This record gives sequence, C-alpha cells and structure tokens, in this order.
Amino acid sequence: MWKYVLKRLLLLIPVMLGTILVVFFIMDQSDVDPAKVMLGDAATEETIAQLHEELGLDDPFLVRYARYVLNLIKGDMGTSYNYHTPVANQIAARLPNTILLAGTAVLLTIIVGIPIGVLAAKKQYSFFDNISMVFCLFGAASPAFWIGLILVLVFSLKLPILPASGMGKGFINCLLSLILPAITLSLHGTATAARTTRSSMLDTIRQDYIDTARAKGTSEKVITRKHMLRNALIPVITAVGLNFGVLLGGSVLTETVFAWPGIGRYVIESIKTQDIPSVLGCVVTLSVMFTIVNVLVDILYAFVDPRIKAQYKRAGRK
Amino acid sequence: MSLTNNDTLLQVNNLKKYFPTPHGLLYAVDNVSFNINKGDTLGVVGESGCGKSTLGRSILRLHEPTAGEVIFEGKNILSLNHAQMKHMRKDMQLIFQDPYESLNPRMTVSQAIQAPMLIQGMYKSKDKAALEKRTLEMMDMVGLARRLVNSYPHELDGGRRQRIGIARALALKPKFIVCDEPVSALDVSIQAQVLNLLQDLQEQLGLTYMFITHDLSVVKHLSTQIMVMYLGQTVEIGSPDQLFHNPCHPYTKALLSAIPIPDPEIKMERIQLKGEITSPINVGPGCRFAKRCVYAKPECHERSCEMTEVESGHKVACFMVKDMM
Amino acid sequence: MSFLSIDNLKVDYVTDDGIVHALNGVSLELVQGETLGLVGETGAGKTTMAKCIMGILPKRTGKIRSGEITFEEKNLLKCSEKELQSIRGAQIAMIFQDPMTSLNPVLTVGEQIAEAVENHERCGKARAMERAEEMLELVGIPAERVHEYPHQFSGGMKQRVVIAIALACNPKMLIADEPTTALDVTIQAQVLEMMQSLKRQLNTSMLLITHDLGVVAQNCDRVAVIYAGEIVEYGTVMDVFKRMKHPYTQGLFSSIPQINADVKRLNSIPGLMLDPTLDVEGCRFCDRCKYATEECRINHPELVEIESGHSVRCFQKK
Amino acid sequence: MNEKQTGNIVTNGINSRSLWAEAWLRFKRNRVAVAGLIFVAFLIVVSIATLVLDLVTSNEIYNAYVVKQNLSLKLAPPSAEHVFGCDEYGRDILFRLIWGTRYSLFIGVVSIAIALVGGGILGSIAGFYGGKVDQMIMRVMDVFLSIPSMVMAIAIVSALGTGMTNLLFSIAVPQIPRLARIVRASVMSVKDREFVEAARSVGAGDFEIILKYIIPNALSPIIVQASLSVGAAILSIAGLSFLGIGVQPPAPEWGSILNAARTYMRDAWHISVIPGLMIMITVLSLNVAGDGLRDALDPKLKN
Repeated sequence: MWKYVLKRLLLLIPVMLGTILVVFFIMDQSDVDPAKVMLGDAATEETIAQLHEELGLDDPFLVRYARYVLNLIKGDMGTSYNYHTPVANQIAARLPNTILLAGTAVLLTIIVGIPIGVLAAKKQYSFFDNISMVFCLFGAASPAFWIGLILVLVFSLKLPILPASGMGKGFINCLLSLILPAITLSLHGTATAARTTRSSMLDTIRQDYIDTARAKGTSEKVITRKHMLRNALIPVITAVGLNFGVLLGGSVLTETVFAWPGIGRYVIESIKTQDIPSVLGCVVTLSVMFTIVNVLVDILYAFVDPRIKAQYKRAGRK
Repeated sequence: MSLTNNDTLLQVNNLKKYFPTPHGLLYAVDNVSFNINKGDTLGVVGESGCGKSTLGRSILRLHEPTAGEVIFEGKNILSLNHAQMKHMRKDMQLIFQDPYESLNPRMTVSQAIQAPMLIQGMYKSKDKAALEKRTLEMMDMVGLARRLVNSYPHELDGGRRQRIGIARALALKPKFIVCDEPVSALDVSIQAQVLNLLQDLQEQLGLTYMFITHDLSVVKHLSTQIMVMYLGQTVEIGSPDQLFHNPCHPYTKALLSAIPIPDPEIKMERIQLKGEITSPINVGPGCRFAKRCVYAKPECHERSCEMTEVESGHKVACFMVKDMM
Repeated sequence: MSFLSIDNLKVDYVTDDGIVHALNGVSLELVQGETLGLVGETGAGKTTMAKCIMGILPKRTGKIRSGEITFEEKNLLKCSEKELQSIRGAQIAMIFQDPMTSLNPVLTVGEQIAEAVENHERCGKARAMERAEEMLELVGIPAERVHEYPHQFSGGMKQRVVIAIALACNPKMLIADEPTTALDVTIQAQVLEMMQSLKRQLNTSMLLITHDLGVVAQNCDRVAVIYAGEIVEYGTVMDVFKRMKHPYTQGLFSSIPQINADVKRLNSIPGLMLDPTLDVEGCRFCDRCKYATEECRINHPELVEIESGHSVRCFQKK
Repeated sequence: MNEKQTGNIVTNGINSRSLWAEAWLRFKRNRVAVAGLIFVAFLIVVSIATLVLDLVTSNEIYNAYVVKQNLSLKLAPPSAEHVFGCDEYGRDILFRLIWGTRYSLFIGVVSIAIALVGGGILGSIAGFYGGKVDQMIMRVMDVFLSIPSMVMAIAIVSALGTGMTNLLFSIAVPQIPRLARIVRASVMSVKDREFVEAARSVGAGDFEIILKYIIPNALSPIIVQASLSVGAAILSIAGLSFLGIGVQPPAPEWGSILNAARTYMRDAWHISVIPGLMIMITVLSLNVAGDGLRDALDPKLKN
C-alpha cells in the first residue's frame, strides 16, 4: 500500500511539469514585453535589447521553460515588476491566507453538505428533502461573488455584526473576518456535496446488500451508518476533490470581494499592473495545489474502498 | 487430422485465442479442433470461463484468433482480407445471448432486420418495396407479427426481441449460424418457443448450427454432436448418445451428475468435484482439470493429454480413459 | 403442523407506469422441518412473497393490500419494526439470488457474519468473530479467510458466505430466493448439497424459491406453483411432478428439455404472462390455456383440494 | 419484479415511440424542468429580439437607453418608471439587463459548443480506439484538468487580453478535457455492447458503426453534461466580468454591472441584488432543465 502511495506521489512530478508547461505556454502568449515594463519610461531600444540578452528573453520557448522550472525548484519564481521583490516572497506571504480560507471552506462543505445529503436521502420526498434540494439548486446556480456581496450587504452594512473586508488581526478578529468569505466560498461546494451525497445514498439504498443487512435483523440506524454511508461516501470523496478546483477558482473572486489578502487577490492585482511573473507564479501555485489535492483524494479513495486498495496492492507488487 | 469430406461445412483446426491480461496470458481457447457437417448441430457446453463464447466469436473472426485454421467450405477464412471477409459474413452469422443487449435501442424492428441486407448490398436502400417485402417475409418466418414492424426493441418482451435477433441473422441467408446461449436469458415457457423456432428454421432452410450453452439438457435436445469444454480446451466430443450414456472424461461425468433431474423418483448421485473453476491464466502443463479431478494421477499434472478416439466419433482427452470406460 | 402460514396475501407496487399487482391473494403453508419449493417464472411474484415474509418490501412502492403471515402464532404483518428486527436473522433468515451483489463490498466477510450474531446474541465482538469463523468452516471456507473482502471470493464462495450469514443464528426458517441461479452447474450442485446437509443438521425449515424444476425435484418435500401472483397448484413433490393437474404446471413441464427423456419437439406454452397492471375477472392463465372455456374467462377459480394435500386452481380439473 | 417482463407490449405498430420520443414525453411530465426550459427559451428570444432591434434601429435604442448617461437619475431606486432603478450613471437597469442577456447566453452557448467539438473529437477518438492513443490523449487531458478552470480562464485572459474571441476561448479551453472525459466514457460504454458486435458480425465498417450505432446511443450523457456546462460557463463569464477582465464596460454584461455596483453598495443595494438574481435564475433554469434531461434520457438514474 505504501508503495502505491509513493508511486502515486512520484507520478505527481510529470503531471506538475505538464501543468507548468501549459501555464507557462499560455502566459508566454502575452504581448507584454517584460523588458519594457521593467525599464519603464527610461526604456530605449538599446537598453531593451540589452535586457533581453541578459534575461534570455529571446531564447527558444523550451529553453525558457526549462530555466523557469529549474529556478522554480530553487524557489525562484522571478521578480515582480510591480513590487521589485521576488515573486516567491509575495506568494509565500499570501499562501497561508489562501490555504486558511480554502481549508475552512472545504471543511464547511464536508460538515454541512454531507449531513444534509444523508438526511435528505433518508427522508426522500419529505419537507426537509425538498427544502434542502431547493437550497442546493440555488446554491449551485448562484455566482459566489454575488452571494458574497449580498452577505456583506446584510451582515456588514445593514446589521453591522461582521467585518466586510480584510483579514482581522488576532485570533478572534481573524475568525470573525473569516466567516463571510468562508461561507461564500463554500456555498457552491456544499450544494454539490449535498446533492452528490443524496443521490449516492439513494443509489446505495437500492443495493442488494442492504436487503441482506435488513434480513439479518440489523437496525435501520446501523444500516445507515455502517452499510450505506461507507459505500455512499466513495463518489462523494471524488466530488469534493474535484470541487476543490472550482473552489480555488472561486477563491480569486471571493478574495476580491472581501479584500482577503490571499493569492487570488494578488493575481488580479498583478493582471491589472501587467505583472506577468506574479500572474505566472500565482497560477502555477494554485494549479500545483489542486494537483496535490487530487493525489491526496486518490490515495484516500484507495483507503476507503477495499476493491481499489486490492487493485493497487496487486499493481504495487508488479 | 481427418480429411475434409464432402459433407463437412466447417472444419476448425488447432484454433487458439489468447488474451493478454495484466496478470498474464489468458488461454481462452487453446488448441480446439472439430468438424461440423452440413445440416448438423454441434452443441458446445461448458461452465462460465471455459471459452465457449470466445470460440464462437473466433470462428466468426469477431475476435482475431491467435493461431489455427477455420476452414469454411474449403476456404481458410483466417487468410481472407477485409473485403473477402465482409463477403464471407453473409454465410456465417451469430445469434446473441442477451436480447436486451444485442439490439440497437435506437433502431426499429424493420431497421434492425434491414441493416445487414443494406450493409451487404443485397438490396439498395432506394429499392424500398423489395426491401420491405423481404423484411415482412423475415418477420413471418420467425413468427413476429407484422404490426410490430415499426416497434422499438424496448417496447417488446425478451422472446420477441430474440426473434428479431434471429431474423437479423437469417436476413443474409447464411449457411452457418453460431447460437451463443440464445435462450438462457429467457423464461422457461418462452425458451421452448425459441428453441422450437430454431429447430423449425434449421429444417426449412437446411441450416448448420453451432449451439453454445451451459445447459446440458438444451444441448442434448438439439445437437447431433456435442463438445464439452473446460478452461479453453476440449475434454470430450461425441454424439449425444455417446456422451450421455457413456461419458468418459471425469469432468463430463461430474457435469452430467450435477444436473438436477426434474423427477423426484430419480435420486441423483453426484460425483464430487474439488474446489472451483479457476481462470485459464498462465496455465502450466498438464491436464487443466487435474486439480479438481478425483482420479488424477501424478502424470496428469505433468503433461497434457491428446484427444483419443474411444469409439467411432467419440474422442476424449484423458489419460485415465481406459479406467473410465 | 404448519408453522408458517400465509393467508390471502395481496401486494401491489405503485409505480410511475401504474399499479402492478404482484401478489393476488396467495395462501400457503409451510410444515416444520420441511422444504417447500416455490416455482414460477420471472414476474410471477416469488421474490415479492419472500420480501413480505421478511418485512423488507420497499417501503415507498410496495403496498400490502390484505392478508396475514402467521409465523409461530404471530402475525408478522402486524409486528412492530423492533419485533421484526428480532425475528429477522434469528428466527427467519434469507439467502438472496445474486451473490455478487448481496454482500457489502467495503466490509470483510467476517464483519458481515459477525454482525448477524451481534444483532441477536448478547456476546462481545470477539465472540461474534469466533462464531463467524466457525460458520465459515461450516460452509466449507477456511476460517483464516475471515478478514478478506467479498471481492476476493468467487461467486460460489460468496454464496457460501451469504449462507453462513443466514445460518449464523440458527434460524428456524430459511428463505432461499433462487440461491443457485447465478452459479454454474457444478457449483450449484455443491451449494445445494451443502444447504441440504446444513438444513438437516440444524433442523431448519426452508422455503426454496426457484424456476428450476430439477432443483425442486431433488430438494423439496412440497411444491407450490405460482403464476401471475397466484398459487395455481400446491402439493407434495410426488403430487405435483407425477400427477400435475393445472394446465400451467403441465405446460411448464413439457416446455423444458429433459436430460432423462428424449423428446423431439418441445410443447411450448403459447403467449406471454398476463400484464400485471391489468385487473382481470376470470382465470389469469386462460388466455394461454388450451382447455379454457367461457367459465374460465368470466369467473375466477379458487384453489381447491382435489386429493389430500394436493390443491389446484382450475375449473377444468375438479 | 422484472421491469423488462412487465414492460408494455405494443398492440399497435403505429403507436411505437423511439427512445428519444419517450424521453421527450418523460421530460414534458417534469414541470420544473419544463419551466426551466421555457425560461431559457424566453431569454434566447429576448437576446435575438434585442439584436434584431439594434440592427433595425441602427443601435438607436441601445444608445438612447442602455449606454446613455443621465446623471440626474444617478443611483435612483426602483420606481414606477424605472422598475429596477438606475445605476451609477443614471442608466435604467432593466434596459441594461435585457440588453445584457445576449452576452451571457452567447458566450455560454458558443464556448460550450467550441468545447464540445474539441472534447467530442478527442474523447471519441480516445474512447473508440482505446490503447495507446487513449492513454496519450487522456494523460494530456489530465494535465489540463489539474489546472482549475477559473484559474486557467484568468491566465488566458490576462495573457491574451479581453477581446470576445479570447473570452470565448478562455471559457471553452478549460471545459474541453471535462467534456472529453464524458464523451470518452460514454463511447467506451457503448462500443463494447453486444449490438455493436452484432453490427460487426454482418460486416459493418467502422464509419457506419460509429455513425449509426455508437453516436445515437452515446449521446444522452453528453447532451446532459453540455446543458449543465452552459450554466457553469455563464457563471464563469460573469465572474471574469466582475473581476474586470471579462466583457468591458459600457457593455451591459450582468457580471460587469455587479462589478460597478460594489462601490455603491451602501447607497444603492438594488444595483447589486438584481443583476445577481438574473444570473442565478438563468443558471438555475439551465440546471433544472439539464437535470430534467438527465432524468428523462436515463430513467434508471432517477431516484
């Protein structure tokens, strides 16, 4: 099993290289000339040409890509045009904030979405089921940034109980300032998780082994907990994992709405100032985060489902 | 190898079909040989995983065989090119097991029956009248009411669907049909309807069948010759009389003794078999049945046994055959 | 003495396509220590009957319209869910048709057998697990496989595990719903033989549901033939197999190719089973029956005892 | 109870219905889904009508009501004359919403159509041929999948700029691997079914098999996914515009109205609430219609 985990982690490397290649290629299409931006008004054709030479801007694409990757391994993401400091430092300062926000949102997704889905399935077609599914439909259809605006409108402007923007200093203030953005960010995922859990539970209820469990006199409570939930959660894990990507994209919007000092806000700020190395650094960081989460989900999956575990065991031996 | 005589329609020599799997080579069909005469029915029996379906599909080149010869009317069809093979398919058809799976759910009855004829160019699609006439004839032949001509498969029951499958196979006027468990998905009373239909059609059209099934009673009822397979190999071949009254291979005996007889006055005496059927992956030398065989001797595990003729037309692959008789 | 009796049981399924009449007044008795075979084709109502006895009919669609199921002087249909739970598995156990789907894929076979023991006997987890090992040995599986998952077993082995679960608490009655249909002939013979010997050993009564007349002949004491939700013939194996009276029973026998007889052509029953959403006045078989008269189309025949212990539902065979 | 056995037996050949026709019947019975579909159809009509109107009047109405500033009405609250009030330049929000419909719908539909073509080709090649080709295509798709779609859209727009083509592209590209996966899975599940083998056994060629046997049977999940993706695309485009890197003002795109509204939230709540509701209802309609399609096309999945 551990061999499999190791193998899966090693497989991360080519995927990450590919991801960075795609991102680097996209950003390379920009017609912003880094030399011009760096030199500002002082730019002359000569100095520009000189800087091109220095930075290797005229090298072939793959050479520049390789250089970027090698620098990345050393923790060097280039220098921000805007701040004139290493991009890596800028990102390092903001990454924990983004992780805090995204982590809280995932947690909310799990502890709210899954129980709603389970209850709705257990009481199919009940009032609770209908209400929660309507909630999910609206949750999945609402633009997260708009929900953020509405929450600010209600809880910061009309009833001023929660901060509208920024990240509070100190534990309590930080926690208070985290509430609205985390709810905003988790809404879509919670709706998805609840719907997936519900339909997966309903699927499990129909399985023959639930009849087997009933036939041996197991109580409904134990059937739900032991037989249904464990099987029903398998697809939910995938859904929550995939949703993490949506959540990272949403973090850009949410951080903008709430002026949360994370990577998402930084990327928008950098786009507006044409700070290409910063944009590139942010996109790479977010993509790598998602890739890592995907691998973790894969591994978790194998732990939950013995059938998959067995496949990997066999594969591991080979 | 016996020479092809005039009556032989299909001769299969040393046919092999191996599938690569992540765990090693799967010997689905391994060195199978037999002849079928015109107008006869060869019943192929065996339990799941014995390779009987793969054998049928390999003969029709729906799976490309790994090695061997399939000689149909004197031509080795494995050496035919794409166009020749397409032409050859007119003569060799297949009826499937599951009538719910083997019909395109988006095609009506008439479309399903017409598709083979259009593909093979027997009719042009602008030749509507002739095509429709032929479709209705086919429906009459297999006992499908004409009013169903525009129905979709999902609107029909299993027996009727299987009749569509039969009509589709017969549309090309084939000489030889592989029937792959054509009744095992059907209920008992419907089973009899379809079996009778297949028998009637054989008589009317002079068809030759290869009838694949796990049900020994069905095979006995229909066949002129029966072949028993175990893990990709033939263990015994002979006429129904020979096989049912004088089974020689221990597996055949066990198989026969395991069938529950629907007569409470006859008490079965079952021959014990050890363990369960395995899959034919990476099989070593020796008889594949040896591990489960109560009569197995050391040599059974060491080398495989050739088919030997014990009486006219009755061949067995077992070292212990003398003791068995 | 009769120890399970079913009286005038009527069950409907309420579906989107209309009301399906699954059982139309089934009455049946099972004598203690005997095996009763229930024979019929797909859709005749065999499984519905088994689920009614177990009290595991799908709650939303399955509706019991009338009838009584008396087991040891208790009407099972009037029992509370709690009472039923204590009966299921302990007094009446069930084996399901498809061993591939009737075991929970994420629990070990040991856990699944032990659960049945824990439900009904106040013994610790450890003792329950010991019992699970004993049961595995009893059904011919080495005890050391107790910690393996269902996917590691073959079809025949899985069915043995299902049997071990059913017999774990020494039930007085066993319902086996097509227990060997999904298995190969040689494996079927092994499993049936094992069930017979365990039944004798534990003195269990059995309701064996099947469509295979051979299985009935070799394993049952009495037979009930069910057609379109009604018992059409009931009697000892000898009565039904040697002196069958109902045209459907006769049709069934003449439409199977028999290994011990040479028939050139089978006599098939013409037509199809009655559409179960229809309400009919007369005999439910009359459309397919060659003996049918006007009376059969107008009046509904009752199940009448024609000789001691042998009843038939047919006007023509009084 | 075996469904196959109890299925109705046709008594009259004329009443036969194809699976598509049956699905449509089932869809029609789902009132919520029908309502969703009607609303989407209504929006399509509205956006076409405004386009035609602009052509006929050579943008007269557009200039007079949608973009023309009228500072006397700045941030005016909803009133009888201006049902949804006015924005920060005194423009009627109702007019801006109506004229904004086309952006959301056009970009949503066209970008998913592009993605469907790309994903469809890649996915069906991978699914039909399998083996090495499949491996290669899907590995590349995996790489694309590990970039969150909104993040990729942001990257594309920031590198290429915010022209309409670039916007379409930035929404479409991240959807390609997702649709390719669905198409591949669908094709794979169909190509091994027995009726395809049956077609082979009568000598049908690859082209005929793909056209008549695989595509019609593989289509349902693809249609469903595409309809749901349009909703997701509309959310993405609104998000990009909200960030200021989507459709640029003064074009009345719903997301960009919201972007401007943020500043005036304290004084004029209506500017931020109403366009958001509009987006939500549109996406909601698409989603319920998509869910309805799924239930209708694959009744087995319905709970």
